[in-house]
Amino acid sequence: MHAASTHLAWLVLLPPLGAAAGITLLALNRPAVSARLSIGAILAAFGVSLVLFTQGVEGRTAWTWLSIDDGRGTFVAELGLRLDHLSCLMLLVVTGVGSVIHIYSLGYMRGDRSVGRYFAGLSLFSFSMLGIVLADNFLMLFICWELVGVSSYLLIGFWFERPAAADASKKAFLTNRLGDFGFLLGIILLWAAFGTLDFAELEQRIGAGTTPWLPSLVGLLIFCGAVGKSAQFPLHVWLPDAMEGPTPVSALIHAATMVAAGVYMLCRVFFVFAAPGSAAPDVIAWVGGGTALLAALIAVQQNDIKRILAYSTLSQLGYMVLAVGLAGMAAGAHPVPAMYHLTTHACFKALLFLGAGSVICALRHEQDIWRMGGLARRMPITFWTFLAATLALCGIPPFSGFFSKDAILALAWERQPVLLGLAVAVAFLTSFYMFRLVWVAFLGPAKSQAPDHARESPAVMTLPLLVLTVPSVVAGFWGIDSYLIEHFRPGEGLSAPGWLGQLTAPFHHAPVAAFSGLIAALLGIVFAWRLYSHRVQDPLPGLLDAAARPLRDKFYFDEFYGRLIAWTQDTLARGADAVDRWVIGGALVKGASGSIELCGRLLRLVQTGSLQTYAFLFVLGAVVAIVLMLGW
Amino acid sequence: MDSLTFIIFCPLIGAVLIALIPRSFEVLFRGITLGATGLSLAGALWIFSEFELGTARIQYEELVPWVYSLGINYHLGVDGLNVGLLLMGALVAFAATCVSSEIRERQKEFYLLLLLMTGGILGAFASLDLFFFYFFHELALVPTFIMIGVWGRGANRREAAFTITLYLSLGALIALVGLVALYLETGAHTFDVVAMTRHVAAHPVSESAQNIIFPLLMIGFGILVSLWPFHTWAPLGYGAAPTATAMLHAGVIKKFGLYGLLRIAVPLLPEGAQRWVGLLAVLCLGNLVYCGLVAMRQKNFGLLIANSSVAHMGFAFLGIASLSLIGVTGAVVVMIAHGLLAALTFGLGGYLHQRLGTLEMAQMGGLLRRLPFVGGVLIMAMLAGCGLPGFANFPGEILVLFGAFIRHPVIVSLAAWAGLIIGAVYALRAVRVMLHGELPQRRHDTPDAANAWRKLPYALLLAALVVFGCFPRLLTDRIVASAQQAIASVQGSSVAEIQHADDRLFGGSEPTKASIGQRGAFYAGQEGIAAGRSRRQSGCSIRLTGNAAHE
Amino acid sequence: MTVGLAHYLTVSVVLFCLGLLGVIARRNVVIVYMALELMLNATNLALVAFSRFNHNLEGQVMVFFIITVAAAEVAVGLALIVALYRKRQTAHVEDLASMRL
Amino acid sequence: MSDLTAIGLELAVMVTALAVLLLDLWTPPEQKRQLGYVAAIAVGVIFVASFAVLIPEPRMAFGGMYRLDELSLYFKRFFLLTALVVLLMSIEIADRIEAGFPEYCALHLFALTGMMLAASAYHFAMVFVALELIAVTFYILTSYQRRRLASLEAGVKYLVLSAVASAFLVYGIALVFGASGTLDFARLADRSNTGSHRMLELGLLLVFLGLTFKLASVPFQFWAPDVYQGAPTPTVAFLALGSKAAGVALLIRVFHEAAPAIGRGWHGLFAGVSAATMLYGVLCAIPQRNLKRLLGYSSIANGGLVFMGLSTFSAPGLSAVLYFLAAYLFTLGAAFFVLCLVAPTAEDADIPALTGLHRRSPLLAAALALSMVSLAGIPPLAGFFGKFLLIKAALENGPSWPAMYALASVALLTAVISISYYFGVIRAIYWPGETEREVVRDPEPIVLSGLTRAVLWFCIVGMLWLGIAPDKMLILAEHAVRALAL
Repeated sequence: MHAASTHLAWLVLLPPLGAAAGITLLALNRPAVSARLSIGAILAAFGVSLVLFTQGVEGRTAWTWLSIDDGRGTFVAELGLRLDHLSCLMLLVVTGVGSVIHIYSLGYMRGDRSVGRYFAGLSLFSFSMLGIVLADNFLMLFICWELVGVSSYLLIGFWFERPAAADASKKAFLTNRLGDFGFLLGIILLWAAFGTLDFAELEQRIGAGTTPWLPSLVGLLIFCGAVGKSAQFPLHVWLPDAMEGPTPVSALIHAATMVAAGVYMLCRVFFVFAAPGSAAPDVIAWVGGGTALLAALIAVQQNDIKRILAYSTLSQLGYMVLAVGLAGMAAGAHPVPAMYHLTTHACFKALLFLGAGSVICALRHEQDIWRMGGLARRMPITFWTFLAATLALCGIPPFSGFFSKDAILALAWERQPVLLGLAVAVAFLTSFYMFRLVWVAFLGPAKSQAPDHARESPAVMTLPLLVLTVPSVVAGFWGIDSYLIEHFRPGEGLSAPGWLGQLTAPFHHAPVAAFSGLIAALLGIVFAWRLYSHRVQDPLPGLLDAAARPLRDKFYFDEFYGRLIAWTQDTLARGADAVDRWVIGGALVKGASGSIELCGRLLRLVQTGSLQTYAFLFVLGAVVAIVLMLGW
Repeated sequence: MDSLTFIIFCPLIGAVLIALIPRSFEVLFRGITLGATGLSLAGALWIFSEFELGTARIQYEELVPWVYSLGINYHLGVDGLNVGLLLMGALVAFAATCVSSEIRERQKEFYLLLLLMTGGILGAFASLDLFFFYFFHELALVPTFIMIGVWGRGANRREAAFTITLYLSLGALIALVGLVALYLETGAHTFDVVAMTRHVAAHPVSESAQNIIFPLLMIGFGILVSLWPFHTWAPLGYGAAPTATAMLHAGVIKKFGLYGLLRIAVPLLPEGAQRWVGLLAVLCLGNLVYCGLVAMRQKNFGLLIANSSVAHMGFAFLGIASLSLIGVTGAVVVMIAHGLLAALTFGLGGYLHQRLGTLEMAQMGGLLRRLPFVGGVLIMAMLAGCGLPGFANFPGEILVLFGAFIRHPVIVSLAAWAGLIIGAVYALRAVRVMLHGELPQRRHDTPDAANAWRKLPYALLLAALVVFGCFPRLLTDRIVASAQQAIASVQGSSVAEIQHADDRLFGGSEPTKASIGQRGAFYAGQEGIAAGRSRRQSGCSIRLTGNAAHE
Repeated sequence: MTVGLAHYLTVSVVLFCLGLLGVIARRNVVIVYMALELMLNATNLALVAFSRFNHNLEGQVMVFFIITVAAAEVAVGLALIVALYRKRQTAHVEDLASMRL
Repeated sequence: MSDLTAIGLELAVMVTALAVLLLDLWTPPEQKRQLGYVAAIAVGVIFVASFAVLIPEPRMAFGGMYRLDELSLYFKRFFLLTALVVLLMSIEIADRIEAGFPEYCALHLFALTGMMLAASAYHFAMVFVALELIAVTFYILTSYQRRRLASLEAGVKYLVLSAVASAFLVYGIALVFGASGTLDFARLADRSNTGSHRMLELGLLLVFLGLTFKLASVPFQFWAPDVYQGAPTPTVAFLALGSKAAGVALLIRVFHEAAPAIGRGWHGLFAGVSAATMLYGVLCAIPQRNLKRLLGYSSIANGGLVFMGLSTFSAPGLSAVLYFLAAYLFTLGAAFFVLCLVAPTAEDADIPALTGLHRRSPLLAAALALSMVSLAGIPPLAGFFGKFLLIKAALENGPSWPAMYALASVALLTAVISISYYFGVIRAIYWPGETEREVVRDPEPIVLSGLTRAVLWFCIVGMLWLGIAPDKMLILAEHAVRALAL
């Protein structure tokens, strides 16, 4: 549309990078400066994103980062920015939620001695996340993919002196790397097969048809990246631990944006999975559904407020991945439900985390919900915003979550009824554990001394809560889905019925899905009310008996992986080390040098010092020479 | 004096100066060394920036006949392959001088040897004559030995010094035999690489000779680069070496073997290369995976980074083994990036050793609180080491992986595993154990790098890593044309092989075949141009058409 | 039976080997010297015989050189023995093995 | 008269020797040392004068017994320069030479004459006389410190074994004479080319075996460490350089000129001897802790290298040998000079005793270290280029005779192993001591005279020159080899 204004996209990307670099180089020890730089940068990015969004700018702009033409298909790595509906929407989400959280951090991190480092990390994250959003080719995507990974690493380990935080950051990074391994292989394979990494060109070439096994393999490998980043089973273990980071970080990175990057990426490169005959979508759908269920089950028995939210995030990410998989199962479909849910989820999950942060701050870093209670009166703003977000998460109309979740359920109904059942079960569990949290922490009686001194957080923290409440509640009426459909199917998504029409549309469109989801959610609330409204201790372990333990212990995944790593990688490493020490370094190298020295020591015994020995040996040598040379 | 001679002789003249100045003027030694390496660095920077892009021509050429009867010339020059290496070498040398303020005794000898090493390795990179190439490299051998013995650390430094010296001499001598055999086999009666290359283009070395000389060079140079299983000298030696020596050796001198493979072995022995790179690729896994695993088990930070530096060499080998333009370019980038990175990590290791008196990781913890600068740089170095974008290693490793995939898909997969996961495991473990966690009581007074002068070497190296990482075209634009020339002779025969590999990978479906067919046609065109040049290559194009007929 | 070249040579070889045996086996340095002289004289015998049978005087000239050199050798050798005897009161070969390995 | 001009250089040396002996009579004891300078200056002058000798084409003298050509001139210059260094070395230890220092110098000059004659010998009688002149003077020289038992023991061993070798040689000569009827090289070359004769071959083999003694190579290498340990250091240097080079010169003469056909047929023998010698020298040297003995083994190993060059029977091989000898001159010159100064007796030459040398005298330390590096064959020093040429020559011969590849790999292997003990010396010089004994030793500085410094610098510069700018010397060596008409 506006060719020149596509360059504006750089203005989204560069301020956070500048802020990160500037803080690192100049303002690491100046909290106020660093905060201003960082917040200014994200606000600037938000402003530009808003302009891009409202102007409807589309197109691409690129800067060649690396380019080698070896005759075998040029290897071009461009930092290419692509502006379209998908990226513009995501830009808004990232910069919008990001801005709010940046400002919130100002209050939350007040008084910490490393604020500069914090904001540097946050800005670096913003930059790389925006890079993922804008990327128009796989290599740039991968670069930013790695960079969000590392900023997540730095921020989880922000309080590096706490062993738990340090371990969690390491775990997060390594687990992500496992996914990235597959991702990178997928990218290389794509390049080797099609000679390009550009999304648009790849879409064309894949569309032209390939060998049958290639899309499945590539699709699965690419999906590995999403499994890592979006914490899907079996690489989901890092996300709950990542809650060791500061709460705003959890809100921004581990709830709203970065973990959603996996889903965004799947939508962005949907053409890879949409190739006919690919087996990838089934796997994706089942992995997503499985993760959703698994995480929801675990969340039921968690007691740490942030961990509950973390498992909830996992579960919702599972939903989105499920949606992508479902979309890919039939030809010509589009992953709009996944993106839709991503958008609304970003708002209400960020809100939930910020609310949790507010509680944690008020309780002086108490995170156990069984030591809270009665907070609704003491922290009204926090409570009401939290409740709104919870309702959105549970999918109660007319909150935003209802619409996006319903879109997924409808899709499941269309494609794979078994998965619909699974999704509905997750919806039930979701509202159950969320209202368990609400009742135990906010409504029920105080369970310790901690809540007695709780006071509402300052405005710098509550204002962001209020700001985020707006989209959490009403985003369902903004026509996000039709805006997105416009991306995948230009010209199809323009019809926008009125408010009421939008509210009832799900029930017309796929009544079974809509009603079952709604009923499940309500049932969950009722169950939670019955079980938890007045308890000071969790009754569930008593009720479920032995079944509750695996839930509480997260199905023993950490233990299992610990063993697995100990058995495989550590054994390998120990073996390699032993071989290095004893076989190569010892037997071969030392053996060679030792045996040579031994030869020397033996040989020089000939030097007896007696001249007659020498003469004799000489004569012997002479005789040998004569016999050898003349054959006598 | 011409610019390259200037770069090489600055350190050597500095060394002579130091030798002549009496011991009592202790202040001067460091100053002279800083000045000499600084001048070299300035010269290298100048050449790097003035370097004309897009051509494989030798620039800044200097040629002085040296030994007529053997055809040895004092022949210097830069092209894309070595211009970056030269800059990297000068930079590392300067940084190594900066960190050497830890040396308190026998400064005269120390700086003299340091300058000797520097001059030698810069000379080796700038030389275009086999003899001088080898000659300059060997200048570093004795200084390394003495430095480890006198200023080294650890109880086993004696064993380390002898092991490294013997191992490196073995490698160098095997390579020397290869080089002499090459000289004799080409029949060009010259050691001048440029003249030899020209001669070989017209009269290729017989295939049987290539098949013998290439492995000689591969093993010989491989030992110098710590190719698995000839790598054990490296951790041992670097663990015991003083900081500056380890920086120069692991960073710069080690790249000599790789450079030799690229400059000499591959272009002059294309058929030998074709035949042997398979083995090279397998061995490089030994570096990447095996040494990575070994690094995971290390409890001493010095040994950890030493093993990791060995492991990283695998990428460079893999790039060379790809025999593709992308892979070879990547290998050169990896060489430069790893040089900077190794120097940085060894420099930081030296700093920690100086401050803490030990590098046992169990005795550290939480140091980031006390050492925000050094710790921060160390974290970045470790992240750079596991291939994080933004640092120069990333573009190099990516290029290598992409470039090598068609020829060695399985090996690339394993290499990616090693680079992404094993590398991250030990790097992050080191950060976790040393910098994160609680600070032990007795470490409460550990000082950070106090002033700008102390920070300079680390900042310089890190900045170079970041600049090349963010703007890799600074390197690749210089490298590509020369890399193309280096593998031009191989590519003729490799077209058919790649075609074959392509079919193996994607064979079957029509469209893919069609696209490859197009590429094949492209090659055929290239082939046509080159066909007249030599019989060997036309033989290849026959193979190519045969392949097509088979399909 | 006429005495031919072969006979001379046989004697010469036998002498040479005897000398060699003496050098290797005898313990007294003086006797070792005598054995050495024996070897040289074996050579002289051979040379003279060859000269005779080749009708060429060159060999005989050579013999004179050898005799002279042998004399010089023995002179030096005996002086050495004297010095050694003064120092160690022994002239036995087996006592001359302080430097070894 | 023309015969006398042909041997002008030898005559000059001889006259100098006699003059020194005569002057000794009128020199007061405290000034006897000065006669050393006289001898050294004279040798220096003769060395310079030797460059004035121009030989457009080879000249024969004394009825064909003596041949003056570029090859012999190269060797003569080598011997003269060696003698110069050795004489200067002797002056350093003049006060340790108990019996007659001027005679000591004069004896060296006689030996020098013998070597110079050997380089020109073109007749077996000349070979024998020259060799015996060398040998007999060395009997005296090795045992010159007659108050030291070690010196006497070395003398006796050297005498007996050398005499055995001479006996073999001379018996070989007799057989050659018997088989060919001549002792003249030129005539022998004519006759031996006509066909192989078993007795001739046996004779030449015995000559060969006799000469292996001079080169301290298998099977006659055993004497070297013992004699090197016991003899006065300058004498050892002369043995290691001069006497060995004389053997090389004769091997070249006999097997490349007198009987080239047989010699060429025996390249297997040369190669075998070469490999065995290198391995023996290197392996035995590994555990060695005494520097003089170490140099003995090292000299054996280097003899093996020389044999490798000889076994190529090619011009590049021989010029490599000549170059190697020149490199060896500067290298060993420096090493033995330092030894003279730091280790008055053999017992002091223990390698651990060198600890702290770099503090006692940096120049001595540097000279010794550089010579070890050069011996180890590492650039930028002379030894490297020498080895490089030898290995190149061997590989060059590979295509026609693949065993040369094996020989080259043995050379390679031994070169690597040898680094371990050469660097052991460097370690002792520069590294801080490890054991108590080594640390405590008080670093009393060694004061060097100006002349000493000059000689050391001369050797260092020589090593560097031959290592860095080998062109000139290589041209000389190639020129010398061209006289052989290979």
